[in-house]
Amino acid sequence: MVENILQARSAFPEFSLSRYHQLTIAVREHITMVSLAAWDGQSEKVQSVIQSIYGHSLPQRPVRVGGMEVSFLWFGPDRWMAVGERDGGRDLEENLKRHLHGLAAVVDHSDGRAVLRLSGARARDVLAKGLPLDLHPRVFKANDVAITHASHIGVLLWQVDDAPTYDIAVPRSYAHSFSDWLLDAAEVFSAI
Amino acid sequence: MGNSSYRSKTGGLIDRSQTIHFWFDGVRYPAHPGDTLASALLANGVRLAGRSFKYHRPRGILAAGSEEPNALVELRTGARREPNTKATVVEVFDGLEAFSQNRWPSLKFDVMSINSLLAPIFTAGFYYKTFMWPAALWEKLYEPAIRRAAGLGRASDDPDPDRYEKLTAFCDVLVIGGGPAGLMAAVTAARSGARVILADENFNLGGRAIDDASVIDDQPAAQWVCAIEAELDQHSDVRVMRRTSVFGTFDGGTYGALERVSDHLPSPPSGIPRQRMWRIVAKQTVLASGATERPIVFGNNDRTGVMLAGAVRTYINRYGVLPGRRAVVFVNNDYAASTARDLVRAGAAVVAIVDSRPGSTDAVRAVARDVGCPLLDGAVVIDALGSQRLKGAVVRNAAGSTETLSCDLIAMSGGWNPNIQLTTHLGGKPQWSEQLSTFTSGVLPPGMSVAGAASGEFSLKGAIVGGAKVGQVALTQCGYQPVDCAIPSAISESAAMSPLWRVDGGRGKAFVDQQNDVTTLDIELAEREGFRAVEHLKRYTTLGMATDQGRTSNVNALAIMAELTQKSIPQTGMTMARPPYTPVAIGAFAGHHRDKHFKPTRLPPSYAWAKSHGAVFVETGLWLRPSYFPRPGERDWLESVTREVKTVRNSVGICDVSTLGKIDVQGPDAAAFLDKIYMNAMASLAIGRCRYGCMLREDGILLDDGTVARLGQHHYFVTTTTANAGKVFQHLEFCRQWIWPHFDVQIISATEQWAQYAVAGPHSRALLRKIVDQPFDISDQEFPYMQVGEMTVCGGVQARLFRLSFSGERAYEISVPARYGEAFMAALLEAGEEFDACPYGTEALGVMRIEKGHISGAEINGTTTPTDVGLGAMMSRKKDFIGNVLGQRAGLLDPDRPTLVGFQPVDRGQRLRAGAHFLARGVKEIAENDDGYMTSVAYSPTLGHWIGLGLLKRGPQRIGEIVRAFDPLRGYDTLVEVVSPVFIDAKGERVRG
Amino acid sequence: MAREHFSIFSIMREAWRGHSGWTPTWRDAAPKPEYDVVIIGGGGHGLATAYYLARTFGITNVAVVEKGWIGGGNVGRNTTIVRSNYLLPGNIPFYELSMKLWEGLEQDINYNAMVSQRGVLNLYHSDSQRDAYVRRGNAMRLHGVDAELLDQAAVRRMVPFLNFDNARFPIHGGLLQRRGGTVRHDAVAWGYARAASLRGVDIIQNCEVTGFRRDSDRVIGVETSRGFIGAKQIGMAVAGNTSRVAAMAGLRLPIESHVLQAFVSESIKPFIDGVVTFGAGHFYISQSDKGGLVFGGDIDGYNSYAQRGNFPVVEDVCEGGMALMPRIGRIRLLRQWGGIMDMSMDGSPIIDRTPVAGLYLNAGWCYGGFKATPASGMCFAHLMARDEPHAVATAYRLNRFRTGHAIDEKGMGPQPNLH
Amino acid sequence: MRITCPYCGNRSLDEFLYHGDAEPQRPDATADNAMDAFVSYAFERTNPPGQHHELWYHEAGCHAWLVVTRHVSTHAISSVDIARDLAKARTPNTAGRA
Ligand SMILES: Cc1cc2nc3c(=O)[nH]c(=O)nc-3n(C[C@H](O)[C@H](O)[C@H](O)COP(=O)(O)OP(=O)(O)OC[C@H]3O[C@@H](n4cnc5c(N)ncnc54)[C@H](O)[C@@H]3O)c2cc1C
Ligand SMILES: NC(=O)c1ccc[n+]([C@@H]2O[C@H](COP(=O)([O-])OP(=O)(O)OC[C@H]3O[C@@H](n4cnc5c(N)ncnc54)[C@H](O)[C@@H]3O)[C@@H](O)[C@H]2O)c1
Ligand SMILES: Cc1cc2nc3c(=O)[nH]c(=O)nc-3n(C[C@H](O)[C@H](O)[C@H](O)COP(=O)(O)O)c2cc1C
Ligand SMILES: [Zn+2]
Repeated sequence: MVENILQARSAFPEFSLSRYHQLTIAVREHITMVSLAAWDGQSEKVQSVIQSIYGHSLPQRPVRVGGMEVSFLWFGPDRWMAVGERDGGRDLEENLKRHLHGLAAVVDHSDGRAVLRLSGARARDVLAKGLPLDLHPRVFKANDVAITHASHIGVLLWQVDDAPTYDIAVPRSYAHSFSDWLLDAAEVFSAI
Repeated sequence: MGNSSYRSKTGGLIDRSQTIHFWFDGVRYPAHPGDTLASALLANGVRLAGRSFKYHRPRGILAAGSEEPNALVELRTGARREPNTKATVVEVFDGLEAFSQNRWPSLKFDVMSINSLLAPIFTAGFYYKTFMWPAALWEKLYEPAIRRAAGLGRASDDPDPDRYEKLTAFCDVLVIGGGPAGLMAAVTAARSGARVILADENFNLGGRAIDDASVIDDQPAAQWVCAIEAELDQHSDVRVMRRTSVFGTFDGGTYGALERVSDHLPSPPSGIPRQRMWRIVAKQTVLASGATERPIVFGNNDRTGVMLAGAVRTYINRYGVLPGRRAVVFVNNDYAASTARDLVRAGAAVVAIVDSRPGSTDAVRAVARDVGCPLLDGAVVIDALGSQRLKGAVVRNAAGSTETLSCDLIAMSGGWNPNIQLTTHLGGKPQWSEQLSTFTSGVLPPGMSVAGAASGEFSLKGAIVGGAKVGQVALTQCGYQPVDCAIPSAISESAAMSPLWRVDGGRGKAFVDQQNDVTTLDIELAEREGFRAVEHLKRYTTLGMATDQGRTSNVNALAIMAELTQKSIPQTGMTMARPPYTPVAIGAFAGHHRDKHFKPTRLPPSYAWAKSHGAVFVETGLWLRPSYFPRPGERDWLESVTREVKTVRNSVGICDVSTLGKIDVQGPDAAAFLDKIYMNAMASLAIGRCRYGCMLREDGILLDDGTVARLGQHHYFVTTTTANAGKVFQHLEFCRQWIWPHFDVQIISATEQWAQYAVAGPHSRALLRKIVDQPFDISDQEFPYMQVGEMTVCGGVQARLFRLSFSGERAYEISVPARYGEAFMAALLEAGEEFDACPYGTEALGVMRIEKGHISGAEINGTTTPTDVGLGAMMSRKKDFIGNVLGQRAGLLDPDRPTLVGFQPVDRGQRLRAGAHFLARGVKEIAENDDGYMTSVAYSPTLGHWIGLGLLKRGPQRIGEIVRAFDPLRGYDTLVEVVSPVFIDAKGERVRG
Repeated sequence: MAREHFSIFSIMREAWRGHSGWTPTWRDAAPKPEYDVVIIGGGGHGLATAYYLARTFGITNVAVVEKGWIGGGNVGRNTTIVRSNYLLPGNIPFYELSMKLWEGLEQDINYNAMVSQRGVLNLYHSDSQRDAYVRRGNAMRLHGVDAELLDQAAVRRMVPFLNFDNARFPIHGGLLQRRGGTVRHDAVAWGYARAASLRGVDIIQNCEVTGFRRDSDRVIGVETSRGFIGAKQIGMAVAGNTSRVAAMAGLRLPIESHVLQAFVSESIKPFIDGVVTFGAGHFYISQSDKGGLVFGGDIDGYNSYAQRGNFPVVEDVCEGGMALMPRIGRIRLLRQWGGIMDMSMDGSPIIDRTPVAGLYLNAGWCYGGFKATPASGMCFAHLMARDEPHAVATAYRLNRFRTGHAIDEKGMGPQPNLH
Repeated sequence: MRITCPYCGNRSLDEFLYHGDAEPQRPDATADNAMDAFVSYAFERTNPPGQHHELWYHEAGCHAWLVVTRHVSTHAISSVDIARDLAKARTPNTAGRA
């Protein structure tokens, strides 16, 4: 790949990592996201393609499957979001496009969404200030996915582990407002 | 400093080890932590707390909780001033400042109390009958006078400085109320492992068990409560919320609750909100909200020193305060008679127990005997004496003779009303209970059950047993296994009662609604005038409409009305309760969403670049877009915009158009699908080509316009206007999922993915050639007008290039992944340096589209058809599409409809303004002659004068005619010439080549 | 029966004798077997119609039948705003007639409905919003209606405590109609009832219409919870219940029922003089003569016959309120309620005959029908008395959706929850 | 009010957008009475006070259109179906490709 001359800009230029008591908020800069939308009646074929390449069976309900490298989030009926951890990530999109040609719409979203990671015992307390979701550990567990909104901003959220750690993706143009709200909500934990 | 004079030596949950101070009307008083403002005032012998709404009667403290109608104060000062705050729920902190309200010049001496003398005139509804003559005086004289007298406290003059938070919580069982019933329900549910939220509006749990200093499990209630609280704290899935009022029941098991986080502090600590608004979603709810005591209505029953008996007990037992030294206890029930015991125990004298029931009861007799006071059975208090301070009670005994008992406190009780407001918010009607002579809950909201006094189970034992039982039902409903638990012991006290609503024969006014000064006479008047339905009674007299919502007055009032109309109480009915149960600060409902945070702000990819280059921004929907880029020396926006337009027309300019909605449409049926959506053909679009398209609503009106690019056989990429991006996406999903479910097509929003820039002007290609990587060829032959292609730029950045023109110049739109958007903007301008390229904003964009006669939001305004805006010919006749059939209705085809044309001032020096209406020359300026209106205007730098677009009746036939652009609102009347809406390059040659 | 002329003198006279001489404001009548006209619905519109039938057209053998208590519907639960600042020619003359009738109402009906013309100010926040208001203001002026355009400075002078300096959507100015204002809602129902009753109209409460009786194509009366009542002509003015009642006559209408909430705060010393509407949020506010802030916002947005709203709209409205007036943060909301509105497909009303002979329709008032009360009564009475539409109500035809003559002020199309 | 999206689960009202009555079906534009049918489709509503089948869009969630059966006088929801599934069952597959 040719080295390009354009500098990528973070969706969250203001901060990269904020540490609070029992809570950290970090920017997930290098995430690749590709949306898959199966065409009618092709859902099973899409499934088997993904199974054969990545070894994961695409979820039929709001959960995440896969590992650190590539995972697939349920993203609506017959829709998924492939999430890659590598920088650049064009190859994820290209791979999927190549393999799913004629089966699904594959659209790059890596730049459309800005991702934050919340981790620590206080994460649920902070999220309760905007997210109208029940994140109780008995109800929402590691690898569960939800599409909802917080503070008037659409979010895609998935739980990474039981720390708990959550990744939250918001539309890029809202990133600034979202972090405004989140940092405001978390402020109370800074002193403690 | 020692105890104040009305502070008892012992007792109460106050912290006597600390003395703090507060201010009331400028006077400094001592108090203890744990006091409310009301208890602290009483402890200091302050009885007069406020003035009533209409008559400005001196008022004291009637109650001890959130039902208080009288003791309303302004709390704090400056931006934190908080009017109409109930002294009975304010926790005292050191330095607290409170002021009486609705009085002038002082609380003790209030000029407006002459209203009291005018009371015979100020009856219910008096203003409906007067102030009508002469008509003109209403706004000038009468109403200003009424408004001067209106209102209680004063709002702060400044923005609320405090922070509010809004949260959502989920639970299995929500328990509302932390009295004995609620505590038992909560602990029972908690032991089974259920997720429990227990909310109590008070700062201490325990409810009336604390107020009454009851004994539970052979220990003082306070101790028992502590033990339960400690147990609840052990459960990780239990949240105990003190100072939290559950104020509303909403559909779907949703409850609104307000937590007063910092109101008991001088100001909220940093980062901490003043209050939290909770949306609680509960599977099951136990309402254990207790009951509110009913006053008895008698003459001058509003005197300071007339207090609810339960409140008297609360002040004694919770706060260690004596509300009076010589008390008359006036009751119609057994429970309240115990007040006499507490009074005596605390060191007061009980002058007499006056029991309205002939013969009274054993229970009351026992109390009288124990405290050693006379018991007057079959007797009533008919009048209270004294003006600003209670001096005595006039008692009429069973035989009908009266005597005056000297006293400084009348502790009265007319029985108890269960707090069932939250059961009725979803429409459930209260049921009258003959047995209890009060209303209990009727049909309950789904998932709710009621326990304790709220259910009409008034005994302590009953509350405990009922709470445990209801808790068990709730946890079982949620799928948990009940755990056996022992029921604490408690003594069952008697709740015997026989109704007494009002006492007649008093000389003074008898108040039913104390805050709104509604008397028995007002109710009688309402009855006489036909306002007999309870809701009419309420509206006519304002009874129950004050800040306490009639908690202490509604039942008495309707009982009196029932008596007057000789109907039963259930026939008379109960007024509707509404949220909130207790008033809630508006700021709390807003939370974070105020000031700049009212709505999120969307920033386009080049935002930071534009900001650092001096852009002036404009709100377009949620977006903040550069509207122009002023340069040093430019005098005003017009000069900057003019320069930007000229640069585009003569060289090249760059504009961030990323805010346009972008939708990826893919699938075997993508073409057929878009043919249904757009009024013009899209299936015939060749791969690699773009087309302008319009979509309609089903009623034939324009919905949106934009471009459609075909990237592959099964792959289209469409754009929408910025304003309609969300709406169009929703519309496409609707059509795909609901109207034509068999279309095999997927739509995916790509708005956020791409930073998209218009590169417009004669030098656009030359500029882009420096940006586009080898070997992509963007020559006119390879990349003609309306071409689209994928390529890389700047050494490998993926890009899409569209040869589209909104400006009418040779132009392109180019997109790169959003993260490169900012750098790409800089790269484009750097590449454009040799052409003197400039960035341009929405203003220049607007000018150029008007010069070209392109329609935009002002023309696609929800009432125009394609024909109206000159696009009728684009509509396909060969296919069905949304809007096709209804678009053929006669009214939409009427040739008289205003139709898009251009305008220029006859005197080219004149300015045009949008919103002006068109009139033919020489006709009268009346609506009949209204020929349409100007939709958009701009100063055209290209033509050197103002131009406009507008909708004019039969416009295209009137080209060349001179009409008036009439703008009386702003005082302009301009002669304009009707011209083609395309002002420059009518043939469209500049976009090609 | 009230015969007494209301005035300060009558009050003083009554005060003298302990107010013992007052009589019912309107007669609580029992149904007679037959009337010339039966109006269904004892709301503002039904009562006004009966009044004008009697006063203007001399038709007094009229009954108003109300299923509950009069004024218990939307007339008794609205935010009391009156104005005639409409945009479209189909609407302006009608609402202006209503304004004129308001202006003379109290003397006309001898009841003080507290018509209070303290102005209605619609704020704008962008050039395009301003242009839309200019177009509207000019349309009003062409119809002889008062309208003024205020710039930011003028708005600041008038309502200095709005959020001018830290707003998400800065205030650029406003469109002001000084003659707009508020009217005491309940008094409108009671005043019309009294005036109609004095002219012989029967006001029948607790009488629910449960069906229509027909003779071939024509309605000849209504079945009610209090028995059959015959009528030569029947007028429906049942607002939120329109579809329900019309269905009894076999009609399917361009109407949906939606809930709109309203809010009142605790009573505080007046500081908001007129009505302010916040163009960038869903919020409008005024302060009552008692001191309560009366405010509202958007409809809840789904079909409903339950007179109550849901939580998200409460939040939405209060967010708008705080964004506009940050000083109201510590003022407390006292009460929140809902009303069921007859939302039409273009947001404008219908006053017309129905396909059923003898049955007339007055509906489609959305959240704006309170201000229309007098004109609606006048025009509906005119339609029934003369069997032709009143000159200012000619556009309010039932078949306008078929002919393509929708009167769509907001340009939202047939999507009632967006009007 | 809360709606249980068959995909996303039980969610608050404010995640959804309302469209209205789900009974009217878009008529055949080529039929003889197309204009009448479209007028009725676009403008006339039964608007009953009881059970109502209505279209909601899970806007802040999965973007599915749903058909919710709700009692409009009590707001009680008795069922939530996926609009596309109902629509497919309702109409034979003629609209799509041959
Ligand atoms: C919250 C809210 C705020 C509003 N704010 C404003 C505003 O600021 N300005 C404005 O202009 N408009 C406003 N409106 C709209 C306005 O209130 C209504 O459009 C108007 O009141 C409707 O006319 P009405 O008074 O005749 O209706 P209603 O008062 O509703 O009268 C209809 C009557 O018909 C009765 N009825 C129904 N069915 C039957 C039956 N089968 N038999 C017998 N009787 C029956 C009902 O009980 C009711 O009393 C608002 C509405 C609401 C709900
Ligand atoms: N014997 C009688 O006649 C009689 C009559 C009335 C009360 N009582 C006594 O009342 C008690 C009944 O116990 P209980 O638990 O049913 O009631 P309670 O009054 O002891 O407790 C109710 C609690 O609910 C809280 N509350 C009320 N509404 C609320 C809301 N909306 N949000 C949050 N908190 C709210 C109150 O602050 C209070 O602490 C017993 O002690 C009983 O002896 C007896
Ligand atoms: C303009 C206006 C002012 C109101 N002011 C008050 C008020 O000061 N106190 C109050 O309790 N209710 C007030 N209300 C609300 C009524 O109590 C009542 O809630 C409303 O009329 C709807 O009736 P409902 O709640 O009985 O259904 C007001 C209503 C309106 C329309
Ligand atoms: Zn969903």
